[in-house]
Amino acid sequence: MDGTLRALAVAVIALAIGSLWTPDWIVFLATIIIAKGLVVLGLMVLWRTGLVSFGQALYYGIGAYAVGMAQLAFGLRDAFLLVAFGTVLAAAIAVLLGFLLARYRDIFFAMLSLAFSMILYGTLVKSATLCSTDCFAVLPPRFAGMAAGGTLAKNGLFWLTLAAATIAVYGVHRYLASPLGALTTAIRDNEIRVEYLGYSVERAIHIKYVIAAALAGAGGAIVALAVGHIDPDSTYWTTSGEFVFVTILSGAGSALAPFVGSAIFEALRAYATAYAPYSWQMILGVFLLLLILFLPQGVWSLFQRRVRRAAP
Amino acid sequence: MQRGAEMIAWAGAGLVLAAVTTMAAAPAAAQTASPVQIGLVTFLSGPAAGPFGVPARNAAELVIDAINKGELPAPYDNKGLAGAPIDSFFVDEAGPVTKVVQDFRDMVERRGVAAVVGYVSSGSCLGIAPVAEELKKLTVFFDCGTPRIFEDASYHYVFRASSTATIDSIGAARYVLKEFPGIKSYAGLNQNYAWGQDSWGDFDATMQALKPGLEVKTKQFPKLFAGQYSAEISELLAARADVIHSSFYDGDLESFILQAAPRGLMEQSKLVLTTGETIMYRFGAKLPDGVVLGARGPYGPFAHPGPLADWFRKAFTDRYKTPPTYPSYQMANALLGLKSAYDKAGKAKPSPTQDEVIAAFEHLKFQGVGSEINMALGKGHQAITEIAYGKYKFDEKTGEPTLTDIVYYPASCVNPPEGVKSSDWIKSGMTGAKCE
Amino acid sequence: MTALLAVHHLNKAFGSVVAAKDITVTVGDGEVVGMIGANGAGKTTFVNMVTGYLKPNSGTIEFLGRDVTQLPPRAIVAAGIARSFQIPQIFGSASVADNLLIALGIAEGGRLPLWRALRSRERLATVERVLDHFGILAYRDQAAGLLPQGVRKLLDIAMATLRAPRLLLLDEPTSGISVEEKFAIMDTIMGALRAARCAVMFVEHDMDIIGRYASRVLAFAEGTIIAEGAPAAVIADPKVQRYVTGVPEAMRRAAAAP
Amino acid sequence: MLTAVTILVDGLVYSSWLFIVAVGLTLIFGVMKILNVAHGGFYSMGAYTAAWAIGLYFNAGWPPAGSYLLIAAAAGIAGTLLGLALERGLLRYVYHRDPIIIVLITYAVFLILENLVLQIWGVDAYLAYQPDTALGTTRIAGLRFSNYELLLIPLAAAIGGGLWWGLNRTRTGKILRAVIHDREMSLACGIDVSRLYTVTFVIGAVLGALGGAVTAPMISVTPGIGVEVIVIAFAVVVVSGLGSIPGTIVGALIVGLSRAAAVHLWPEVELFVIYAVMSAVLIVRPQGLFGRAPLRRI
Repeated sequence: MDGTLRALAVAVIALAIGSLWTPDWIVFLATIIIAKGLVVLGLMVLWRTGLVSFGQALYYGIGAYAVGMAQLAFGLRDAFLLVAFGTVLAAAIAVLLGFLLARYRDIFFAMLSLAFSMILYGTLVKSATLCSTDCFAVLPPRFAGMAAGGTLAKNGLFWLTLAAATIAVYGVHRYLASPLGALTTAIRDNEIRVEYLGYSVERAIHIKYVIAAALAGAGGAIVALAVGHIDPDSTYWTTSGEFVFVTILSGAGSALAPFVGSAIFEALRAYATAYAPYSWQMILGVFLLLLILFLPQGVWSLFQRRVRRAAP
Repeated sequence: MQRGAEMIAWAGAGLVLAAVTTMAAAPAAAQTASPVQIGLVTFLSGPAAGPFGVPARNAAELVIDAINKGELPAPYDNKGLAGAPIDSFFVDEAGPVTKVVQDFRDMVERRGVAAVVGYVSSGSCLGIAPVAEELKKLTVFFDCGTPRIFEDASYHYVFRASSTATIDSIGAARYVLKEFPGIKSYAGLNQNYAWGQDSWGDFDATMQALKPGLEVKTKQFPKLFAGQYSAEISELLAARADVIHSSFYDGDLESFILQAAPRGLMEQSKLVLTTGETIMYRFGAKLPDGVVLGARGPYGPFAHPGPLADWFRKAFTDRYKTPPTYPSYQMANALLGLKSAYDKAGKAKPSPTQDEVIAAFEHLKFQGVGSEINMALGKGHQAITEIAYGKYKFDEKTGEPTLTDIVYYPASCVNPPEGVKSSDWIKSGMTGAKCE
Repeated sequence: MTALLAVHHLNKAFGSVVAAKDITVTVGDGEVVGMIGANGAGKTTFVNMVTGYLKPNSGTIEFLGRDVTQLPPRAIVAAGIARSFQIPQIFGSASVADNLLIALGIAEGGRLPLWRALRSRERLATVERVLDHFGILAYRDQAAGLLPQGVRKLLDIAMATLRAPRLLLLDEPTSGISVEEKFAIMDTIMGALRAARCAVMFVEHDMDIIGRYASRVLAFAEGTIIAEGAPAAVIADPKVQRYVTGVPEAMRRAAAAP
Repeated sequence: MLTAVTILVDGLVYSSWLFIVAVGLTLIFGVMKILNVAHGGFYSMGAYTAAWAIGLYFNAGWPPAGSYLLIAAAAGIAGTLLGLALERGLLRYVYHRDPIIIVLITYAVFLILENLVLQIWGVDAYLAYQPDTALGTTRIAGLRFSNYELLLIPLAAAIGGGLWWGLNRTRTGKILRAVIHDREMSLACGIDVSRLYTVTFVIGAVLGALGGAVTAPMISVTPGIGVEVIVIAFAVVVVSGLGSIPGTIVGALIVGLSRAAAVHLWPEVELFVIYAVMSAVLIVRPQGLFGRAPLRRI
C-alpha cells in the first residue's frame, strides 16, 4: 500500500471521527471543500492529458439539478441514491458529448465545452419549470431510510462525502497507475506515437472525459444537498473558471492534491471576501499569478520530497 | 511523495483538532447577552453594490448609530434594542448562493450573532431561509422581492420587513390603467432571470385581469448586464406599444435609457420603470419627462413626510451627500422592525430571549420610514406596505428632479389576503382588494 | 516465399503535386528492403500510405492477404505493421523506461485493463531486455526529451518493435546521426530486429548502408519506382545514378572503400 | 420586410461592435498564439478611462467634437500603458510555458485589472452619454437609429482596413505575417521576434481599450462590464478560427446577425444564441471557419 493510499486512510479516519466534535459550520465547509475537490480531481485527469475544460460546470450543474429533479419527479430522498443519480446522469451525458469532444484539443476543447455549459445555463435561466434563477430548493436528504436528525443530520452528508471522495481518490489513483492511466501524459506528449502503438487516442480521451464528468456530477450533487439550494450560476462559465483555477493551484502531482488545493482556495476566498470585500478578486489574481510563476507544479509540489524523474 | 502525502493527512487531522478547539471559544461569544450582535449582509462588490448594497449599508450605519445614541425621533427615541446597544458588522453578499450560505453559517455558528439582517437577491433569500430555520436564528430580509419565500413555505425565524415584488407589478398595472385609460397595447423589457421574468409575469397577468383583451406587442428578455440594447430598442420602436413595462435597474436601466431616449422611444410609448426611482437623482435632465417611476414601496420621493421620514432623509443626505433611495429605506425599516420587536418584548421583561423577540415581531404593526409597516402575511412574518407611482418631471428652474400625478395604493389594494398566493390572487382578478 | 505485403498501383497526389504514381511492390517474409531516392521522391509518402497516416487516392495495400488500404494507423499496427519515424516520435516528458512501459502496456492486447498497475516486475524485466537489445539500457531513467539524437532513434524503433510486428518500416533510421555512428546504430537495429524476426523496409540515403544491410532495393524518383533489385545492380543502374545517387561509379567505389 | 431591415441594421451595428472588441484578441493570438483573457480588463480600463475623461471634458463645457478625439486618446493611452507593462513586465517571462497556463496567467491579470478599476473608480456607475447624443439619429425604415451606433460600422471597417493595410503594405506587417506563418523560420532569419511581440501586444491592447472607450458613451459604465465582454469576444474569435482577421469579420457578422435575428424573431433564445452558433460552427468545422488543421510532420 503506497504513501498516497496510506495518507488517504489516515486523513479519512481523522476527519470522519474528528467531525463528531467539530462545529457545524466547519463540517459544512469541509463538505463543500471535498465535494468541489471531486470536481477538481476530474479536471486533473483531463489536465494530465493536456486538456482544460472551461465548461466543467456543465456536469457540476447537471449533478446539482439531477438531485433537485429526482426529488421533485420521483420523491427520491436518500442521500446516497441522489448522489449516485447525479453521478450517473452526468456520466451518461458525457458519454454522448464525449463522442464529439474527444475530437477536440487545447483551446477548441476548452471553448466547445464552455459553449455547451453556457447553453445549459441559458436553458436553465429561461425555464420557468425549474424556476429560472431562484426557486429551486432541495429538501434535506435521508440516510439509508432514516430521516436525518441529530448527529446524522449534522454529519451524515459529510460522511457520505468522505466515502465518495475515498472511492474517487482510490479509483483515480489506481487508474493513473494503470496502462490506460499512463496514457494521460503520453497523449499530451505525442498522440501520433500512441496511435502507432495501436491505441485510439480518441477512445482514451473519451474515457477520461467521462471520468471527469462523473466526478463533477457527484460534486455538484453533494453541494446541492449541502447548500439545500440550486441555481444556474452553478453552470456559468465563471464557476468552471474557478474549478480550473483550483486545478492549477493543486497541481497534478497526486490524487490527493485537488482536496488540498480546494481547501486552500476556499480558505483564501473566505478570508479575502470577509476582510477585503473590495479587493478579493485582486488577491485571488495575485495569488494565482505567484503560484503559476513560482510553483509551476502546484501546491502539491511543496509536499513532494522526491523530485519526480521526468518533470513535465 | 509518500512522506508528503502523509504530511497532508496529519495536516488534515490537525485542522480538525484546531477546529474543535476554536469551537470551544465560539459558544461563549453566543452567550453574551449585551450588546446585541447583528450581522448585516448586502452587496459590497459587483454590479449590485452601487445601486443597492452601498445605499443600504449607509442606511444601516446611520440608523444603528442613531439607535445606539438614542437620537431617533419618537417612537424610537430610547437607546438600543430593549436597552442593549447594537454591535454590528457587514458581510458581502456577492458570489454564488453556496458562498452566501457559507457566510451565513459562519456568522451564526462561529461569530454567534443574535440576528442577521440583509439580502438583496431573491436567490440569496430563498437559499438562506431554510438554513436560518435549521440554525434557529432570527433573520430579517430587507430588499429581496420574490413572494415565494412565505407563499411556498412558512418560517418561524425568518421575517421580511418590506413588501413582495408583486405589489410593484400590480401597482404599476393599476397606475397605467388609471393614468392612460385609452391604451390598446403594451410591451415588456425585463432582464432574463427570475426577477425580470416574475415582474413581467405579474404585470402582464394584472393587466389582462383588469382589462382583458389588451394586446401584448412584444416581450424582450435581454441577458442580465448585457449593456447593449439597440436591437431590443429597435424591436420596441417597431412594436409601437402604448406602454412599455420594465423592471430594469442599475447599470442596465441607465444604459437602456441612454440608448432609448435619443431614439425617441419615450416619445412614442409610455415607459413604466418599477425601480426607476434609484436613478432619477443621477439622471436629472437626461431622463425624459413623463416616464412613470416606482420605488418598490412608499420610499424616497413617495415617503410620507413626518418626523421620522424627514429626519432620515436629512441625516442621510447630510452624511452621504446624496438622498436615500428605496434600498436605504428598506434597510432602515428592517432595523426599525427589529427594534420594535425587541422593545415590545423588552417591556415584558428585560433582555428578552430570541423566541420572545420573534413572538413580538409576528403580526407587528410598526412605524417605518415613510409609512406604516404591517407584518400581515406569512403568519405574521411578511410585511405589507402601500405602493406609489408617479410621473417624472425635471424642474428646469430649480434643476430638481420631481414627480407629478403621484398615486398611492393602500396595502390592501395590492397585496393578496393571508393564505392566497400572489399569482392565484392576480388571476382571480384580485378579489377583495380594497383600494379606497 | 509468401508475400507479406502486396501493394498494387498506389497513387497519391497533393493538389497538383504527384507524390506517388502507380507504385506496385511486394515484400516477402523476413526480407530486408532498402528504399532510396532523392528528397521528395516519394519514399516517406509511400511509408505513410502503407502505415495509414495518408490515404492513397487509388490502389490497394494488402497485408497477409488482407486489404488494409483504408484502415487507421492503430488498426494497421494491430494487423502487424509497425514503423519508426524520421523525427523520432517519443514521450518526451516520460523516462526511457516509461516510454517502453507504456508501449508494452498497449502492446499487451488492444483493450487495456483499468486496474492492473502498469509498472509490474515482469514488464520492467521485458523493458530492460529490449533496452539491452538496442544497447540503450544506460539511458533507462533519463527523460526521453533530453536524449541525444541517436538514442532517440533507437528508442523510437524499440517502441515500434514491442508489438512483435511482422513488417517494420524505418523512415531514415540514420538521418541526423554522425557518419561514425551510423554503422554501429544500424548494426544494433538490425541485430535487434533479426532477433525479433520480422521483415524490414527502411529509407536510407547512404548507399554504403544500403549496400551493407539491404537484400533488395527500391529506387524512388518523382513518386514512382524507377529501379528494383539487388543493391549492387540498382546502384549501378544509370537511371538511378542520374536521379538518385548522382555520383559517378568510380567516386562511389572510392567512397565505399574502407 | 421592416423586420428584415431592422435585423440587418441592428445586426451590422452589433457585428461591428463585436469586431472592434474582438479584433485585438485575434491579432494577439495570430502572432503570439496567446489567448489573452486580460483583453476584458483592457476593455473595462478603456471604458472607464474614456467615461471619466469625457465627464471632465464636458464639465469644462468644451464642444462635443473634441470628445471623439478624447475617446481615441483615452484608448491609446490606457492600452499602450497596460500593454507595455503586461508584455514587458510579465508575459515575456512566460512565453515558454504551456499555452493553457498562459491563458490562466492572463486570467489572473484580468482579475487584477477588474479590481484595479474598482479601486480607481469605485462602485458607482459612470455616464458619458454626450458623444452619443450629440450626433442625433437617422430614420431607417421608419425607425430612429443612433448615428453614433451606426458610425460603429464604418469605424469597424476602418480598423479592419487599417489592419489589412498594416499587415500587407508595411514592412513590419510583412514581417508579422512571416511570423504568423512560420515562427521558427522567421527566428532563423534573424527577425527580432521579441520586439515584434511587444508591438503586437500593445496594438492588441490598444484595440481592446478602444472597444471599451467606444462603448462607454452607449452604456452606463459599471463594475464587471469586462466579464460579459470577454466570453463574447472569445466566441467570435473561436468561431472565426483563431487568429485570422478576415475570419474575425465573418465570425462577427455571423454572431451579430444571428443575435439580432433572435431578438426580433425569437427573443427566448437571445440568452444563448451566441453559444449555440459557436458550437454549431465548431461541430461543422472543428478548427473554426478560417482555421487550418495542423498536419504534423513526421
